[in-house]
Amino acid sequence: MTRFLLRRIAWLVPTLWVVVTLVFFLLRLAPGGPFDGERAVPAEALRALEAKYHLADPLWRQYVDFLGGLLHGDLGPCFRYPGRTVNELIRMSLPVSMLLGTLAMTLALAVGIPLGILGAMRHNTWVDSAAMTVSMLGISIPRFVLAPLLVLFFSLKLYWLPVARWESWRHMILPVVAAGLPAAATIARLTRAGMLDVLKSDFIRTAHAKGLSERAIVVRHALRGGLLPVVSYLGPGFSGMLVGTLVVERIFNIPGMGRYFVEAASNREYNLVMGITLVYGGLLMTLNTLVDVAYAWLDPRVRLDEK
Amino acid sequence: MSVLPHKNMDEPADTEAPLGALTALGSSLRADAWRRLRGNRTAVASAFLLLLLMFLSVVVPMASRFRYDATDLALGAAPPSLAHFMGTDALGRDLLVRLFFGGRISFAVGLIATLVSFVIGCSWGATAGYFGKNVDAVMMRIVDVLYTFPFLILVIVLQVFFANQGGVLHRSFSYVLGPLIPEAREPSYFPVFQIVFVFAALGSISWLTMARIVRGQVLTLREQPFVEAARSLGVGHFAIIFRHLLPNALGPIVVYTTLTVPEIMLTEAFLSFLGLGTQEPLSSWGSLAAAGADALDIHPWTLVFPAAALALTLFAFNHLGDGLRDALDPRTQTGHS
Amino acid sequence: MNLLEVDALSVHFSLRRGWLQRRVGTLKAVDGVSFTLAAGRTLGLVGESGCGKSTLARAILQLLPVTHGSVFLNGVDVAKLGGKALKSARRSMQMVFQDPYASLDPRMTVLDIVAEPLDTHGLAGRDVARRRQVAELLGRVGLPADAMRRYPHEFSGGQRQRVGIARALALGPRLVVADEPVSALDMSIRAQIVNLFASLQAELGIAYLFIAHDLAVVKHLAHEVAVMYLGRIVERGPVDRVLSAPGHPYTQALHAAVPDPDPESERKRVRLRLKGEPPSPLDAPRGCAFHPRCPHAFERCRVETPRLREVFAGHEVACHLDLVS
Amino acid sequence: MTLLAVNGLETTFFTREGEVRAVDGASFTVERGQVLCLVGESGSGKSVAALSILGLVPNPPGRITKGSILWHGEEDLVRASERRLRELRGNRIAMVFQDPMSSLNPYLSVGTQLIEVLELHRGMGRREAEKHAIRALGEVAIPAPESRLRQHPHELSGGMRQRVMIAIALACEPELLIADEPTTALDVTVQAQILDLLDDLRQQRGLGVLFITHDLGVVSRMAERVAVMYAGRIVEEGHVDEVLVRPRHPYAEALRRSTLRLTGERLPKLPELAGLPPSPFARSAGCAFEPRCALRVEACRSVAPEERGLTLFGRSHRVRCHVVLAEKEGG
Repeated sequence: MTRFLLRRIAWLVPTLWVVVTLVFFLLRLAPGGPFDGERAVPAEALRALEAKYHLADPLWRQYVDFLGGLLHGDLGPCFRYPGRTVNELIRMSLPVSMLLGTLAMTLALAVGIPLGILGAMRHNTWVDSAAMTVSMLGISIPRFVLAPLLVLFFSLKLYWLPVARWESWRHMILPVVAAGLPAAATIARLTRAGMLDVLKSDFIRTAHAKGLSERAIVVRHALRGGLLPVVSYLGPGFSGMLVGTLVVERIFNIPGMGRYFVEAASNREYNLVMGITLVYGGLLMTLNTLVDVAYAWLDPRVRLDEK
Repeated sequence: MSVLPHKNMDEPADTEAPLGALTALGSSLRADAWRRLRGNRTAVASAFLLLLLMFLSVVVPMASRFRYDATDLALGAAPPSLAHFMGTDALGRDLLVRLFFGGRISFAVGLIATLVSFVIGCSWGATAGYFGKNVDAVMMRIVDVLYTFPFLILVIVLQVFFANQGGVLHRSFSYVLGPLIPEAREPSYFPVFQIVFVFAALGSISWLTMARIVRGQVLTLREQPFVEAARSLGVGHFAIIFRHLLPNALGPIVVYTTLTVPEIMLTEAFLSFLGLGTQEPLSSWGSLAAAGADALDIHPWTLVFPAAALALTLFAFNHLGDGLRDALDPRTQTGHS
Repeated sequence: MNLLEVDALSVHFSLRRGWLQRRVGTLKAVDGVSFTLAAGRTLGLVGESGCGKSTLARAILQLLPVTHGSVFLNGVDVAKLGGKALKSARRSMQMVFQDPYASLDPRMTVLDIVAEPLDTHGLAGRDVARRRQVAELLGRVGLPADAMRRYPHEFSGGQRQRVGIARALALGPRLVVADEPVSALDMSIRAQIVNLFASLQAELGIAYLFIAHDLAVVKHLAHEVAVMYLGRIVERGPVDRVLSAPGHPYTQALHAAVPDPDPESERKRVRLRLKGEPPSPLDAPRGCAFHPRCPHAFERCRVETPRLREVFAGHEVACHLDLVS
Repeated sequence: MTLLAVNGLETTFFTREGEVRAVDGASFTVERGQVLCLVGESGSGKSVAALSILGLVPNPPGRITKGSILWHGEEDLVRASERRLRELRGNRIAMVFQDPMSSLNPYLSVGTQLIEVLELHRGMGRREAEKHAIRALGEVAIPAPESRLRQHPHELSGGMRQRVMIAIALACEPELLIADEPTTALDVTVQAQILDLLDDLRQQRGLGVLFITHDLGVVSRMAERVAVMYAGRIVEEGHVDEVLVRPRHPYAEALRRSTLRLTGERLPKLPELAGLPPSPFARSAGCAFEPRCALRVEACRSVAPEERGLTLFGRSHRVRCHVVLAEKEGG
């Protein structure tokens, strides 16, 4: 286990390096620069800006500088927000996004897993069809449609909850629901499929022959194996959640990282893009490692030290 | 009601059906799956709905007296009426035509990206799985790295850098399509090129899961005795992959392909929402719904129709995929009581 | 000249572990096995699961790489062949598999399954001729010609095994390696398949290497028996002799383990029970591999690996006990 | 004392292809301390009959459609509530299945799977159950039982897994054990060990055993009585010395003759049981064995033979055949 984690950490660095390098060069190969869009920037000032941010240096020089900064944990300055560093921006926005994402994923698991179990236990009954139709709808309605509908209903018609912003727990409800429900739908379907698969196995028949109640069989014998598909989903599901929070952050005007993501990329905020890429890649890889650990914990046949 | 395995009825080993009684049992696995699929009413309805929507997407923009990009600023946003069945948008454009024109792009985008992901994913996964060992390790490590790649950045970079107007790719696109579609050479056709290109590119990075699925299938099938039997007969690698492995892996591949289409369509909608997908004056279900979402409280119909079309399509594709999965799983119970 | 001569054949697998796939050990699945098989004869190869009998079969047919030793088929060492030469050598050696369900491609019709060897070696006729070839092969194994239009899942286990045998016969092999071809079948079907093997041998003069995990199956078909334990042959001889006077304690135990359907004689039988379970080749015991389970083991067994020695005309046993009876 | 009396059991599967009567009016009894072997080919309905006893037939598509299963001569398990059946399962009536790999839960340790029945049926606390579990593993001759508790099924060999299955089944000291081909997936040497173990345990505990197998050798090793099943019906039932030595039913006779034996003459051609088992979808009105029977007469095709009881050497014996019975009555 320790060896497995060490090995994974050892992998993290080169993988992130590859991703970061690719993004670095892709960004700089794209035509245009960070200050292109600005009207009325005199050539003189532009040159001064470029000199200030070392954008006129040869590419390899910029790359080396960037890697050097990275080693010190310094991602450099922002171009559009003078006086702010990328580090600061991430430090401010990341916790908000993480909170939103975590709450949404928690909601998704809390709703999706019971719904999926219910569907599997009442397989081929109206309960099953109803649960699955609801979750199919959840998958089929994009978040940017769901979120305005929620706002329209709960804020503008019923006046129960605030329309936007991220201040008190009441502000969090609608964004978390909008980000979490589609994921809940996916999780419900995965849980149901996984449970149905396990419930067909021979050892479930053994459990019945032992005299266990339906409930004990589901909880003690089927759930572990039935949840494996959900666990494998959590890795890629998390990146899906990032995209989801991005949409939700825009609609609800939440000061999270997602808000900067598109902006930074289309404005060629080189440093910010690199920072977000690093954070995103690092998070994803960490999460994938955790998923592997959870998988091995659930399924004793999986050994982490052997690939 | 019990949740026991339905073992006794499903395993052919237990029924030992003799030759004489076989006519009642259907003739092949494929025919069996086909029969099961047809028995699934939701899946059949989904398939019909999709065909209908595709048909309308082709026909409506041709038959309508409005053009998708014809504005009527005097009219502005009007609710559904006899003249405009689905109403008009803020620029007075007929929503019905824009909707079905958008259907063309949404379906095209979904199918193109899925096709690309299908081709790359199958060959990548089958190669890695069949040759195994170091080949497999290296190829799957690449997949792992790509999984951490922020695809949004890639899409933006592709749009800005590679899909620029008058660039090499755009010119070759117009050159190839020119003889077929005269408008392809016009500058107004550029957004079409852009969206097609972006989604071909998106397909080329969304094959990762397909590769994993195919590899997993091939890894299991490779160990099956019938593959060993083929080797003992002297059958070559190429024939083993194409005659034995891929046909047997077809079930999961087909299911996953069916489920990729709605996923890509959803991604297109998401990109449109961010302003990175389909560009005006073209429309897609995603871009229409995104525009409608902004005006939800004042012109609800501009959201309702495109969102319904999008949701219905995704719903149908997902149902069809599920139906295929059930039909192809030989363990699906056939009982009723 | 013998049809098949296996000389000091070994199949070793490297055990690799960890990220760098370091080699941590060697698994000796087959360890220095030698025997001969004359044309038209049957050698029964018996042993528990994991003893290496299936690996041996696959190594002979060049489905697994041979580590050491030679496999002479008609005087040609097939272990040294590759490419086209190996492919054409495959025409004279074919295999019948244990699992009649998994060894037929579920998506192919019986016609395509049985014709596949013909197609692969360019021996299939066109359309009608190909059908006629397949119909004839199906007839040989007792299946009606209209079976060719059907898919494997429509058949019972015994019928599928007949299809598998028809496929193996298609190229007119001189040697057929049958890997537990009746183990997965119902008891009442086994006799049919054993009879089919016997009659095919009588008609076509095929030699069989017939693998089984118990002695009862082998008894009816084999001329000679070889008993394998942990990668080595521990006893070999004419079938009547080995069954009536098994020399190795392991063979005696195998013999005692098969219950007799006649209750009276079953009650009278000596119950020789082995302690423990078949050991894993991963940690093979030193000395005689059988000593931890052997009721007669003594000091020498723990240190010295016994070699095969002749105890009777053509009957060899690898055991330190004084076996001359 | 009769533990279990199955009378005219009929279990039907309702499938899209039609109704399949997997068990078609089977009757048999299991006495305390006695082994009854149920023999038959794949698809003869023997496993379904066993599952029916514990109410474990998957529903849908299967259901018991007729007959009774009397437990201790009075309580009909066909009519018993699910709750009552759960009380009996694993407690008074235990079951062991064919494939120990798939029948044990791969996700749970051996200890958990063993302790759970003790907690459920014996109301034991964790500690006590653990102690009991160690003893139960020791009784099925598993070496170092303490350390096995923490192991998972995939870490054990096939024989060990089946021993664990048996330990679980016997943990609550049931009166009846149903063993469904418990040794078919094992090596012959391991099979011999497991059969010895079951035999010892039966003798020590006075256990009634319903043993399902397709191997007549195993029958002769284990059984006192044997019931031969064909196409869902018991065609012959009696003491092993009769059924295996002098079978009355042509099917039982053919089965016996076609079984490969290690002892006895080596024949140039083995006697075969020709033909194929009947389709589960097209059961004939007459005797199901008629198409394969060498002794068939006109009546066999149209009239299903009644079951007739005989007494042979003071032991009851039943046969379901027109020909044999006619012969007996005539002579």
